[in-house]
Amino acid sequence: MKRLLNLQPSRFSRVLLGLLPLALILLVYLVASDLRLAANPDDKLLPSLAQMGDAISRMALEPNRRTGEYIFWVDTFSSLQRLLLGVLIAASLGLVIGLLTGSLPLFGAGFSPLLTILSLIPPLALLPVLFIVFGLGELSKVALIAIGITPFIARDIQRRAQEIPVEQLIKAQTLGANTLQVMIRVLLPQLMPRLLDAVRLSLGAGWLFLIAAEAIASTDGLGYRIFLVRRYMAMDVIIPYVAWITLLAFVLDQLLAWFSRRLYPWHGKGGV
Amino acid sequence: MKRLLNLQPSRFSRVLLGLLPLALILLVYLVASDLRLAANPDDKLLPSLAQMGDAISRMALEPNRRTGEYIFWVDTFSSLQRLLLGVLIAASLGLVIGLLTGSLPLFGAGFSPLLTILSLIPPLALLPVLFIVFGLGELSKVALIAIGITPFIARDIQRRAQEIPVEQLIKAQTLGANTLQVMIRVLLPQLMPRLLDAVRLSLGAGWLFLIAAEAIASTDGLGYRIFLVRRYMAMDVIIPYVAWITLLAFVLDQLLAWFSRRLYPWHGKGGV
Amino acid sequence: MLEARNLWKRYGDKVVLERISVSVQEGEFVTLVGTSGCGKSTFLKLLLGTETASEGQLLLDGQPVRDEPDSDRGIVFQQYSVFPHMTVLDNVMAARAFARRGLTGYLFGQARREAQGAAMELLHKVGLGHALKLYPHQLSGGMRQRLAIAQALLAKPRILLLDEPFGALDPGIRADMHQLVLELWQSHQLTVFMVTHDLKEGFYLGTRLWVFDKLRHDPQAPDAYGAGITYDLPVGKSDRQTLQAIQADLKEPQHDIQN
Amino acid sequence: MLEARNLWKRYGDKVVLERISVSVQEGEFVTLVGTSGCGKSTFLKLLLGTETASEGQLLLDGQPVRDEPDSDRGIVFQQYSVFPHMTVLDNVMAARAFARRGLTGYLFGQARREAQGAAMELLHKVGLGHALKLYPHQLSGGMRQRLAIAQALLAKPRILLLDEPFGALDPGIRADMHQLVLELWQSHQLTVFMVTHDLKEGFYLGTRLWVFDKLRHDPQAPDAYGAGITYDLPVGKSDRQTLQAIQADLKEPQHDIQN
Amino acid sequence: DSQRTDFSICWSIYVGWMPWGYAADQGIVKKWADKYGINIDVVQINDYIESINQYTVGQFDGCTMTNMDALTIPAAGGVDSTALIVGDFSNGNDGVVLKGKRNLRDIRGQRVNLVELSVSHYLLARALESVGMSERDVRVVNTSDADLVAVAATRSVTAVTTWNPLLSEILAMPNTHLVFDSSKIPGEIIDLLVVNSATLKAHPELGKALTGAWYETMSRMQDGASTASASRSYMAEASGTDLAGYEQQLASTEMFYDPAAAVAFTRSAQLPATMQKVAAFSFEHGLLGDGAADAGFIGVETPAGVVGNPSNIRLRFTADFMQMAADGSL
Ligand SMILES: Nc1ncnc2c1ncn2[C@@H]1O[C@H](COP(=O)(O)OP(=O)(O)OP(=O)(O)O)[C@@H](O)[C@H]1O
Ligand SMILES: Nc1ncnc2c1ncn2[C@@H]1O[C@H](COP(=O)(O)OP(=O)(O)OP(=O)(O)O)[C@@H](O)[C@H]1O
Ligand SMILES: [Mg+2]
Ligand SMILES: [Mg+2]
Repeated sequence: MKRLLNLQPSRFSRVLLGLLPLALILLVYLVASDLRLAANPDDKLLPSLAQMGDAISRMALEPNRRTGEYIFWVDTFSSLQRLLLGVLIAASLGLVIGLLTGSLPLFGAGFSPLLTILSLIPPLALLPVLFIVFGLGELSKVALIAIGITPFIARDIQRRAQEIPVEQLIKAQTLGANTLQVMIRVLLPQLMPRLLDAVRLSLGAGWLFLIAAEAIASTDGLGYRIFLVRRYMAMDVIIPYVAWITLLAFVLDQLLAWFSRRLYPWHGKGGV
Repeated sequence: MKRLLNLQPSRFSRVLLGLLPLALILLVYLVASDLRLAANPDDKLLPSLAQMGDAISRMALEPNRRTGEYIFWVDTFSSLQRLLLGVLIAASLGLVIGLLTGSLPLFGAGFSPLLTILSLIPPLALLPVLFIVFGLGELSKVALIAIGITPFIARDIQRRAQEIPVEQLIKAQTLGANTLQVMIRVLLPQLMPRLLDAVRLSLGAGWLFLIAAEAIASTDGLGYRIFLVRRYMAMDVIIPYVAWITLLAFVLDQLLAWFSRRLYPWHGKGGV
Repeated sequence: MLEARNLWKRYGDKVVLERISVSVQEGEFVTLVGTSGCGKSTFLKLLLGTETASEGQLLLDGQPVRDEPDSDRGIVFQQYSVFPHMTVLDNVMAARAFARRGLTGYLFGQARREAQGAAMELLHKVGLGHALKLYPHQLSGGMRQRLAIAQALLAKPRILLLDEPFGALDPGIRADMHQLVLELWQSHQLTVFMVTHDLKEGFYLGTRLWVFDKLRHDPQAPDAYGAGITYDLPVGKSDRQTLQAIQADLKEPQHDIQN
Repeated sequence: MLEARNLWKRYGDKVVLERISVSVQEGEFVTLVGTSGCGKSTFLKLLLGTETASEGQLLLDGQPVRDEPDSDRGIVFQQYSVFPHMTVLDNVMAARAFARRGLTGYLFGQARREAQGAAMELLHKVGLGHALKLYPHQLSGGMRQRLAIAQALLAKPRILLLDEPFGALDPGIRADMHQLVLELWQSHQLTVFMVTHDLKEGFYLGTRLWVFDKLRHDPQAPDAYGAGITYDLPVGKSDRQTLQAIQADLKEPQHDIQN
Repeated sequence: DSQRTDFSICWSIYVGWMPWGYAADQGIVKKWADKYGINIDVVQINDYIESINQYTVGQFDGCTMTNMDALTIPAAGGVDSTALIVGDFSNGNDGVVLKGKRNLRDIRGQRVNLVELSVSHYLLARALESVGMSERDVRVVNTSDADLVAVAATRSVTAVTTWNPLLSEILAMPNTHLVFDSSKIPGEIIDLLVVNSATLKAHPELGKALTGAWYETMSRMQDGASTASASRSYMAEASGTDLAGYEQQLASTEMFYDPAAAVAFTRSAQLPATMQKVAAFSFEHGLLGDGAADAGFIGVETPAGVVGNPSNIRLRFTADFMQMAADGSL
C-alpha cells in the first residue's frame, strides 16, 4: 500500500470522488426538505425539487401575467448586461491604471497609496454618494460594480507589470523603443492574460456587488428578484436563482480561462 | 532628459507624490461640501469636517445617555471581535481544507469540484438559510464572514500547496517521512505565510460580510451603526465611520504583512 | 545488488527509455551522461520509485524496487533539495526526526538533543559548522548542495542518487564538492548514481560511466525510439580516444585551447 | 572608442568595482571572466547606462555614455532577452518597429512588408528560418539565444553586450553559438563585451580577456574593497602557463583527465 | 410540549415597536415573565423582513409586523399566527411624496421608488385608487429601505412612497410634497405583535406576560406620566434619532396607549373590511402563494367575523389578552 501522499486516483475514480460530496449534499437537502414539508406542507424554507421546478418553469417558460415577459430570462439578461458592463469598465480602468502605475515609477509613487486606500474602502457603505454622482439608473449599478472591483484589478495589474523582467524593458530600449512603445508592445500584451486572470478572480465580488446594486433600485435582474421574493420567503425561487447564478459564474469563469489559453498560448509557460 | 520609463522619483518626492492625490481628493470634497452647505445649510450629503468631528467626538468621547457606553469604541470593539473571529475560523478551516486537498490527491479529487462551486455561490443571497442554521446571535455574524471567505482561502492554500516543489516531498520521503510527517513538517510551515497572504487578500470581503451581517441582526458594531443612521442619511456619522473602517483595514493589513516578514523570514526568497 | 532487466519507459506514445539491461554492484559510483532530454532523470526516477517502468523489471537485491521513495534511496536534486523554511541545523535534524516513526515529525527532549549533536557533527564535517542558524536562501548554491547531501546522508541510504547536483555551481566550488562526494562515498560505502552534463566530471568521479543515447533514430517520428545505454565504461581504463569519440557523439565543443 | 577613467561603483557601503581605467578600440572582442558576484554584470550595466558610476567616467567617443539604454548598445542576457508573447518573426520585426520613431511600435503596410523581409533573411542566417511562427517557450535554449542575438543585431548596435549568453546551454549547442557569434562579430564589425563563467570560452572567443578580481582583500570587511581588472590579456599571445595561473586564482578544478 | 418555559420574540426598529426594546432593557419583560414563571428572550433584528422570515421558519415564537405582512409571510407560509397585541395603526406615518408637484394626480406616468410588496406598495395602490388610477398608471421601482433616503435625494427620483422616519427625512428635502398619507386610510396599516397560534394556545401565560409588559410600557410612555420623557428619549436614541424626531414620528402614529381602545379597534367591523382589501391586494400581487385560487384562499379570523376561507384560517385577531389588560386582570 502506497502512502496516502502518493496515491493517485484513476481518471474514473477522480470523477466519482468529485461527484460524491455533491451527491451527499443533495441527499441531505432532500431529506431535510422532506422532513420539514411533512411537518408543514406549506413550509417555505426548504422547498422540494418539484416545487422549485414548478416555480422556475413558471418564470422561465410562461409569460408573466402582468408584463407579458418571461421573467427569468429578462432577469438573467439584465443582470448579465450590468455585470459584464461593470466588469468591462473595471477591467479597462484597472488595466490602464495598473499599466501606468506599474511601469512608470513616477505614476506609481503618485497613485499607489491612493489605490491601496481605495481598495480598502467598503464601497457599499458609500452608496448615497454614488447615487448623487451617478444617478439611479443603470449607470449607478454598473458604477457600483466597477468601483467595487477596479482597485483590486488595478493593484493586481500593477504588481504584474512590475513582475515583468526588467531585462525585457531594457532590451526593448536597446532596440530603440521609447516609453510609449515599450508600454504598448512589451507590457500591454503581456498584461492581457493577467488581466483575464484578475477578472476571473474578481468575478465573485462582481456578482456580490451586482446583487447589492439590484437591491437598491431596480425593476428586474437576478438580485432584484431574490430580494423581492425574499419578502414572502419564496425559497422555491431563491434557491434555483442562486444555483443559476452559481452556474453562470462558473461558465463565465471557464469561458475566460478558455479565452486566455486560446488567445495567449505563451502565457504561463515560464520565463524565457 | 531620461525616458519616463526610467525616471525614478527620489525618496522625498515619492512621499510628496503619494500625498498629492489624497490632498486633491480632500480639497475637492471640501469645496463640494462648502458649495452644498452654502446652498442649503441643512444638506446632509456632504457634511463639513467640523460637523463630522462633532458627530464623532460625541460618539467617541461622551458616554451615551441611554446606555452609558462610548458608542464608537463599543462598535469598534464588537466589529473587530466578530471580524477577527470570523477570519480566524475561515483561516483555520481554509488551511486544513487547502492542505488536505492540495497535498493528498484523493482528497483533492473529492473536494475540488465542491470547493469551486462553493466559492462561486454568493453567500449574501443565502442569508435567510444562514440565519436559520446559525441563529441570530454572534454566531451567525461570525459564520457569515467565515462562510464568505473560507472557500477563497481554501482554494488559495490548495493551489499553494500544489506549488510546493514535489522534490521537497520526495526528499522528505527519502528521509523516511510518512504522509502525516510530510504534511506537518514540510507543507504546513511553508503554507503559513501563504495563509497570511490569503487572509490579507480576503480581509476586504471579510469587512463586506461583516457590514452586511451587522445590518441584518445586531445591536452594535460599525456596520450596525452605519445601517442605523443611514435611514436619516447622517453622512456626518457615516463618512467618519467608513474612514475609520478603512483605517482599521489598513492597519490590519500592514500588521499581517509585518507578522509574515517577522515570522517567516525565508518566505518569498525564491526557490532553493 | 541492483539489476535492470529489459527496462522500457514510455509516456503515452513517447518512448523515453528502451531495452535497458544492466546490473550494478554494491559500492559502485555510476555517472550518467547524455544529451538533454534523453531520459537520465527518468532513469533516476525509476530507481527512486516515483515512476514505474512500462515494461521490464528493476530489482534491488532480487526484489522489485519499492514503488515510492523510502529511506533506502537518498536523493539530491539540482534544486529544491532542502527545506527552505528550516535553518541549516533544522534541515538536518528533520532528517533524524523523519527517521523515527513519530506522528508529527518533531523531536523532543532527549531525542532532540541527540539529533542536534549528530546533526552538528555532520554539518561540521561538510563545512557548514558556521552556518547552523542560517536559512537556505542565505546560503550560496554550493553551501545549499552541501546541506542537501548532508541531509541525505543522515538517513543512511544504501543508494544515493544525484541529479546534476553541481550543474548550477561555480567551477571552483564544484571542485570542492567533488572532493566531498568522493570522501562521503568512500566513508559511507554508498552506491552512487550521479547524472551530470559535464562529461569530464563523469570521467573524474565515477568508477563506471554510462552514456545514454538513442540506439535507433527515425527522423520522421522522433518519439518512436527511446534511449538506451550506449557506452558502459569502467572508468580509469578508458583513454583519450574514447573520450573524443564520446565527445563527437555528444557534440561537445572540439576546440580545446592549444597547449 | 570606449574609455573608463578611474571608475568606481558602490551600492551603499559595498564597493563592487574600484579604480577601473581601461580603453577599448572599435572592433575588439572583450571577454570578461571572474568569480561570481565580483561585478562583471555591474560593469556591463554601467556600459549599458542602467547603472551610473559612483565615481570616475565612462566615455564613448570622448562623451560620457548615455545614462539609459539606447540602440547604440545591444544586449543579450542569459534569460529574458526575447519577448515571450511574440512569435520568432514578430520578435525580430519588433526590433525594426522600435527603430522607427512611431507612437505604438507597430508597423503597417509597406514598412511592415520590408521589415518582414529583413527579419526573415536574418532569421534564416541564424538558422531559425524554420521556426518563424513559434513562440519562445517552444524553442530550445539555444534557439532562444540565437533569436535574442538576431534581434539585437537588427538594431545595428555599435557595441554588443553579452551577459553569460550561453551559460544555460548544452556543450554541443554552445559550440554552434560560438561560431555564430564570431561570424556576426566579423561581418557586422561590432565591438563585443561578453561575460562568461567558462574561462576556456573566454580564451577561445575573445581578442582580449579581462579577469575581474579583488585587488585588495580585508577578511574583516569583505565589502570594503571592490574588484578591478587583474588581468588584461590580448588573447592568442597568452600561453598555457597564464591559463593555469588564472585557473589557480579562480580555483577552477585542476583535475584534467590524463591524456 | 407543555413543559416549555423559554420563549423568544423578535422585533425590529420602527416607531411603534421601539417600546419592545425599552421594555426588554428596563426589565419590564423580565418582570412579567417572572410573574408567569417563564423566560422571554426579546431579540432585536435590524432587517424587518429577516425578522419575519425567522419567525415564519420557527426560530421565534412571536414577532412584530404589519397586518399585511402577517398575512403574506407567515400565514401564506402555512404558519397559523395570532395577532396578540394591536399596538397602533399608521395615521400619517406612511406617505406618498412627489417632487415639484403638489397633486397626487400628477403621479401619472412617473417612476415611484418604494419597497415593493410592502405596506408602502399597498398605500400607493390605495392612493391611486382614491383618484381613479391603478398601478398601471405608474412604474414601481423596488428600492431597499436602507437606501431610500439617499435615493430620494437624487435628481432622477421624482416620486417616493415610504414610512417614517424615512418619510420625514425626505420631506425635509427642498421641493418635496406629501400628496397622500395613511391618515387618509386610517386603520388600514396596523402594527402588530404576532405569535404562533399553537404556542399561544398551549402557553397562554406567554400571551399574558407579553401583554402585561406591553401595557406597562405604554403607561410609562403616556403623556402626563413622569416617565414619559425619559422612556421616549430612550426609544429615540435606540432608533438613531433624538426626542424631537421621535415625537414627530409618534405624532403620525395612532398608538393604543389604552388597551380598551385597542380592544375596541380589534372588535370593530372595520378590521375584517380592511383585511379584505389587504387580501385582495396581496392576491393580485401573487403574495398568497401559487396555491391561492382567489383572494379568499387564506382565512382571517377577527372578532367581528371571518374573512376568506373559514376552513383555512391562518391569521387570527384576538382581543382576549388586551381585554385582560383593560380589565386589570393580568
Ligand atoms: N511526466 C512526463 N510526461 C511526458 N513526458 C515526460 C514526462 N517526464 C519526462 N518526459 C519526457 O521524457 C524525456 C526524458 O526526460 P528526462 O527529464 O528524463 O531527461 P534528462 O535526460 O534528465 O534531460 P536533462 O538533461 O534536460 O535533465 C523528455 O523528452 C521529457 O519531455
Ligand atoms: N542593486 C544592487 N544593490 C546592491 N547590491 C548589488 C546590486 N546589484 C548588484 N549588487 C551586488 O554587486 C555585486 C556584483 O554583482 P554582479 O551581478 O555584477 O556580479 P557578477 O560578477 O555578474 O556575478 P555573476 O557571475 O553571479 O553574475 C554582488 O555582490 C551583488 O550582490
Ligand atoms: Mg534531468
Ligand atoms: Mg552576472
